[in-house]
Amino acid sequence: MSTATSDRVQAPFGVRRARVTAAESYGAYTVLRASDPAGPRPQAGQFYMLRAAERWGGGEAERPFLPRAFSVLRAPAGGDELQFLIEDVGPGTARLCELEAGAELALVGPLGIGFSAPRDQRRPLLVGGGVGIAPLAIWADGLSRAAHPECTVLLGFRDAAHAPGAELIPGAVVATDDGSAGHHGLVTELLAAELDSDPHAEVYACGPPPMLEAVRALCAGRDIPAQLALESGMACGFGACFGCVVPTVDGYIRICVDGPVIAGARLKTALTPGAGH
Amino acid sequence: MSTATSDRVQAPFGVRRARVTAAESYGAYTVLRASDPAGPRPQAGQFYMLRAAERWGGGEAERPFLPRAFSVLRAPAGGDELQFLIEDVGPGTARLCELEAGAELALVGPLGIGFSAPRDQRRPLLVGGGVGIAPLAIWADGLSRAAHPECTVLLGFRDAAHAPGAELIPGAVVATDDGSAGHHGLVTELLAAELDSDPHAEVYACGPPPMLEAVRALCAGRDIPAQLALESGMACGFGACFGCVVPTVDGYIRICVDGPVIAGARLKTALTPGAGH
Amino acid sequence: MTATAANGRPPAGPAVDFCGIELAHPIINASGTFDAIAARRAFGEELIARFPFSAFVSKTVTLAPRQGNPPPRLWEVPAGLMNSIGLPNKGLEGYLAHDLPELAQLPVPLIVNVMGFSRDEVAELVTAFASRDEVAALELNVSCPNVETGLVMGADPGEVARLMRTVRPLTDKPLIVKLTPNASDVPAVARAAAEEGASALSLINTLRGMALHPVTGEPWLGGSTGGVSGPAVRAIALAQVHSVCAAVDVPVIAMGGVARGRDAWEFLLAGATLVAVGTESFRDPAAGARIAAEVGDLTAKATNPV
Amino acid sequence: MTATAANGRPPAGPAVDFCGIELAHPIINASGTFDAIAARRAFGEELIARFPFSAFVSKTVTLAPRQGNPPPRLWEVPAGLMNSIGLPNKGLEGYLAHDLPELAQLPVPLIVNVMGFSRDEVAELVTAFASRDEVAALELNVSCPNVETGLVMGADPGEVARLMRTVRPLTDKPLIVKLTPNASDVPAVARAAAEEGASALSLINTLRGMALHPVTGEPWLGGSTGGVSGPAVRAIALAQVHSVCAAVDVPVIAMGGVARGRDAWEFLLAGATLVAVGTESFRDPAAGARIAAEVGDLTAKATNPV
Ligand SMILES: Cc1cc2nc3c(=O)[nH]c(=O)nc-3n(C[C@H](O)[C@H](O)[C@H](O)COP(=O)(O)OP(=O)(O)OC[C@H]3O[C@@H](n4cnc5c(N)ncnc54)[C@H](O)[C@@H]3O)c2cc1C
Ligand SMILES: Cc1cc2nc3c(=O)[nH]c(=O)nc-3n(C[C@H](O)[C@H](O)[C@H](O)COP(=O)(O)OP(=O)(O)OC[C@H]3O[C@@H](n4cnc5c(N)ncnc54)[C@H](O)[C@@H]3O)c2cc1C
Ligand SMILES: Cc1cc2nc3c(=O)[nH]c(=O)nc-3n(C[C@H](O)[C@H](O)[C@H](O)COP(=O)(O)O)c2cc1C
Ligand SMILES: Cc1cc2nc3c(=O)[nH]c(=O)nc-3n(C[C@H](O)[C@H](O)[C@H](O)COP(=O)(O)O)c2cc1C
Ligand code: FES
Ligand code: FES
Repeated sequence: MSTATSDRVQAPFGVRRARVTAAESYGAYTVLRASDPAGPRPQAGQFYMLRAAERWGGGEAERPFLPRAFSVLRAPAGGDELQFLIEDVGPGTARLCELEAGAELALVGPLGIGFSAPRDQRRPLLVGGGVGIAPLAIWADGLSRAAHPECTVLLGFRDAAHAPGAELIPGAVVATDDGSAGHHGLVTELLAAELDSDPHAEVYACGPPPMLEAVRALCAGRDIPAQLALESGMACGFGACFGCVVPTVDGYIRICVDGPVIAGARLKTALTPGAGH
Repeated sequence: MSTATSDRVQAPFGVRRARVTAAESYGAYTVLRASDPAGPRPQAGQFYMLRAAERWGGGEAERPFLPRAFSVLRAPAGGDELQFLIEDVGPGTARLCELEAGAELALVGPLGIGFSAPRDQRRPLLVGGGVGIAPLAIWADGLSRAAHPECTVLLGFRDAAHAPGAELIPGAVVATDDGSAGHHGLVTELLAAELDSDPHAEVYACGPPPMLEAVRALCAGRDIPAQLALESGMACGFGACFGCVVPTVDGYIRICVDGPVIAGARLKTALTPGAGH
Repeated sequence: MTATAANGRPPAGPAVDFCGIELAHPIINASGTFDAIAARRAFGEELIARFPFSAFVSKTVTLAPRQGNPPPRLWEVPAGLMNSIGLPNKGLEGYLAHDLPELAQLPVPLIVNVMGFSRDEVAELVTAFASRDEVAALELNVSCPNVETGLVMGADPGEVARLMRTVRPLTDKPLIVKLTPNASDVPAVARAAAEEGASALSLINTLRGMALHPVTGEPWLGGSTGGVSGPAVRAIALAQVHSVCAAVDVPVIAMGGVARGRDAWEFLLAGATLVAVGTESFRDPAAGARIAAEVGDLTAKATNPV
Repeated sequence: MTATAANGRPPAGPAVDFCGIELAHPIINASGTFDAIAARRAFGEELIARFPFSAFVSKTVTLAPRQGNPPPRLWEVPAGLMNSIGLPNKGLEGYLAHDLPELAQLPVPLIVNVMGFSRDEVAELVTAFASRDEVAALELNVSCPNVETGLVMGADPGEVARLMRTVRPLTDKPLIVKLTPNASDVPAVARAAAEEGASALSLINTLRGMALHPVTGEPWLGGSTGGVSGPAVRAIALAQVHSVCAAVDVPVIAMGGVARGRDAWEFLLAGATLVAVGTESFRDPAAGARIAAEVGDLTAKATNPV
């Protein structure tokens, strides 16, 4: 096997425990903070497979059973803290959202390939939808550290109940579908305007499939490089099950090992059946 | 169907919620108190099928799934409180033992046929082993209310870690297998002595199969009536599954509907494979 | 009437016609998972007033009385149950003398489940019930070896066809053939039964399983092997129900792990006419009524509740 | 060596002889549930240093390359998983060119799992690997329909016998026949394979299942139906392994829902020589090492851990 220098921060082999240090609410979202002394610092766009160390199961329809994938929201340098942003959409996220400080996570990670720096001085444009803002928070931190002056962050939410998620990325411009907070409309409208004003940009996006597809199409039409963080149901997160595939111009790829960040140019569409919710 | 007056306190049809009001430790045992406003007052020897209303599952080996049977420890008249004595022996009892005040039980009951009063002025002799002391507590209360002067209670425990269970029945005589508390030896030795001193007794017993079998044999040998509260694995608790049978002189009976209290005379042995632990 | 009584709300969905029998809703019990006589002892008249099923299916009746298997008879599996009950029953005579009169008092139609160890035995059982007005329909449990051929009747299309040719002429009552899931080609067995006059099919019965004693390592169940049921088998049941509904035109009674209205709804979407609840009744004796109400709401909305 | 490396403790139990291949412990992976090449990208050299299995079984290789089924490919069931992956693979040529050289570097013997849609295809695959020293043994995945006969090879003793007569003469390497659980009489298929020279048998493959889309009610899986695995099927697997071990004298590789040393131990008690871990590796990539260590302790004590 090639032992070429790796294209990712690799995960310790096997599942390990991480203690929850805090659980905070941001509108409809929960931020879980956990201490992961045994793990490395992840890259922006990488994810972890998480489950509660206790009582992972016995929820709705006798689930969950498998671990669930979550982008790292933040992982402050120097420390051992991992932060995750979680939206309760089913039995797995419901269980994670009920964890309190002191509870333990069983996790594997960091996994997958994250975001890469903008090419030829392009300005980074970050576009997030709903819980998809998570990987943009840590990426925005990294960009500002790398001193990218005008890093613009555009975030779209369903309504005012979800908009508080924007507090996680200071300076972000907000749009809501119902106009209850920020711009009344789709975040992709804000993106179009930004690209009109200055097209020398590289777009970083994560969110629901319809939003990602709109971003992909928008950028494809203008030949603007877009790095899309995709989602899909996952069983393993490390390439073992072949379950998380999305179609690309060169066939199906497993987004857990060849993604989750994919160049928009490699996709015919970001609308994958069964991806997200 | 016969609508003859019933031989038991009947249960409301279906599963209902009961809120845990307190969880207390007695050595290795946990006493759960719950408020059951929708249920009737049970009889001594009856039992309930219990499960945690939330997260019943996801424990060791992806269990529990089915509800678990528990004798009522006490059900103070006039109120709506039910008390249960629980020993953690596996995933179901482990889950119940971690419940705290405010959590909810999903329960069905009271179920089964309980103890009946001593015949022709016999003195009641209560013999309990381990967690099997539970149905004897409520029965002792009832007997003293019914003014049976010399109601003797003999309790056997593994060791001093379990002996605190005896505090639940004031005035009980204790024996431990390892002599770390009370009489050093088997509770059935105390029973034999009692029967020698005054055989005009009716014996009420609940405990591990070997103890129950010793009690049965002892009483059978001396023609002393014994009411034995049996255990067995159960799936339903109301006669639906035919899973909880024990062999009697007239064939298998379902102890959830024809018991759990059985006349010793009906049994060839109290040692049923798979019963208890 | 049942559904109303069952939950003090309008009947769960429109009445259902099953082989000419009108039922208040599509939820019945799975054979051997609800003893209405014992339940009446435990719950009293409230059971009758709130009877959870739109028809009652009795536990398998055999020609001769059976004690059933020695204990232990139960083993809990992840998200399910494994049993080796061994079909204890009073036998045909005992059933007719003691159980039938009591079950005839239930507020819903009665379906009697029978099993024979040879075609002649099944024929004798069918004949005995053919003349009983208390009995609305018969369910044939064919998940057992034919003592003459050694073949599990329900696993072999030829066996099932021969059985139906023998018993179909013996009664005008609806004959429901209950299929075993432990077969290579369940739709083929279903087709054979339907072609030879089965009025309906029911599936799935339990899947063959085994457990070992935690201490001794010997088989835990008195019957050595047992049958797995509950949510653990639901996806397997749905695949079999789906393929059987596609293979035959007769009505299908679907079962296997139904615990929520959502589960029953999926079986109806797959083409079933009725859905039977088994193991879930052990967790909630009134599960049938709850599920019937939930299915009623789903039918009304025809949208996904989750 | 593996077991030591795998968990920094003495090898889990004594070395095991499997068809003349010496393995450090009895725990291997189930085909298609661990991609050592992808895992090395995710975990780096620590994967090699702590390799969890005593032999590595590769995902099914077919003659022609396959894209696999359209997504979604996964559905979570109670205590288990249902998949319709559809055997994506680079095809024989791609496997020989790209995967085999990398897998040959693993610290454990390599078992290649192959599937053909006709006897000739299987023969071609077996012949291609017969001459490869990197390959210790071949596993034949017969859970697919023979395009000529339409019969699922693994469900029909005759089909399996004919297949073995065709391929057995083509190699001296151990041939492991992987049985499907979706059959009426699994021991009969096992006997047919053993009589025609199968060196070993492995079971169970996944059980056929189905799920519907929560919103649309259409089949959820891109492949329409899928295969159920995980603890939900363990009791079913144990019954089949037990009956197959009783029916044949060749070694058996048992799998199906193994998540704890206790589970593997039960399969060994039932007569298996090796135990394969599949779905549990998705919950813990190093599950194989944990289970091997637990089995080692159980073998040492030969008592029940619970
Ligand atoms: C790389 C990656 C990063 C992610 N990052 C985040 C994040 O930062 N924050 C966050 O909140 N989420 C994130 N997700 C999504 C998250 O993993 C899912 O929301 C989670 O798995 C849902 O699990 P659940 O049990 O709560 O809900 P589920 O019940 O699994 O429902 C989730 C969706 O799966 C489908 N579904 C329903 N039932 C089943 C079933 N039985 N089997 C399979 N699918 C079913 C439906 O489409 C449903 O909408 C990420 C996903 C990926 C792949
Ligand atoms: C009428 C009655 C009254 C009872 N009263 C009380 C009481 O007052 N207090 C109390 O603490 N207990 C009481 N019990 C016993 C109690 O019901 C059991 O301890 C409980 O069901 C154990 O469940 P578990 O999941 O904790 O343990 P389990 O894992 O179920 O283990 C319990 C025993 O079941 C067997 N077993 C192990 N695995 C399985 C499996 N997968 N499936 C089936 N069996 C298995 C073993 O023999 C084990 O020792 C009573 C039982 C009955 C029938
Ligand atoms: C304890 C138990 C006893 C059963 N007895 C019978 C029976 O006597 N006759 C029969 O045809 N099926 C019997 N079954 C099978 C059920 O009718 C049903 O087919 C199976 O349990 C699947 O449904 P479920 O998952 O909802 O339980 C029994 C099932 C259980 C769990
Ligand atoms: C995602 C997934 C992919 C699988 N792919 C294959 C395969 O390519 N070839 C094969 O023979 N079995 C395959 N299987 C079946 C497994 O090898 C194994 O027989 C089955 O999963 C039961 O074991 P388990 O319960 O431990 O997972 C696959 C199973 C899963 C869950
Ligand atoms: S989640 Fe298993 S391969 Fe990607
Ligand atoms: S526990 Fe089901 S019949 Fe007794």
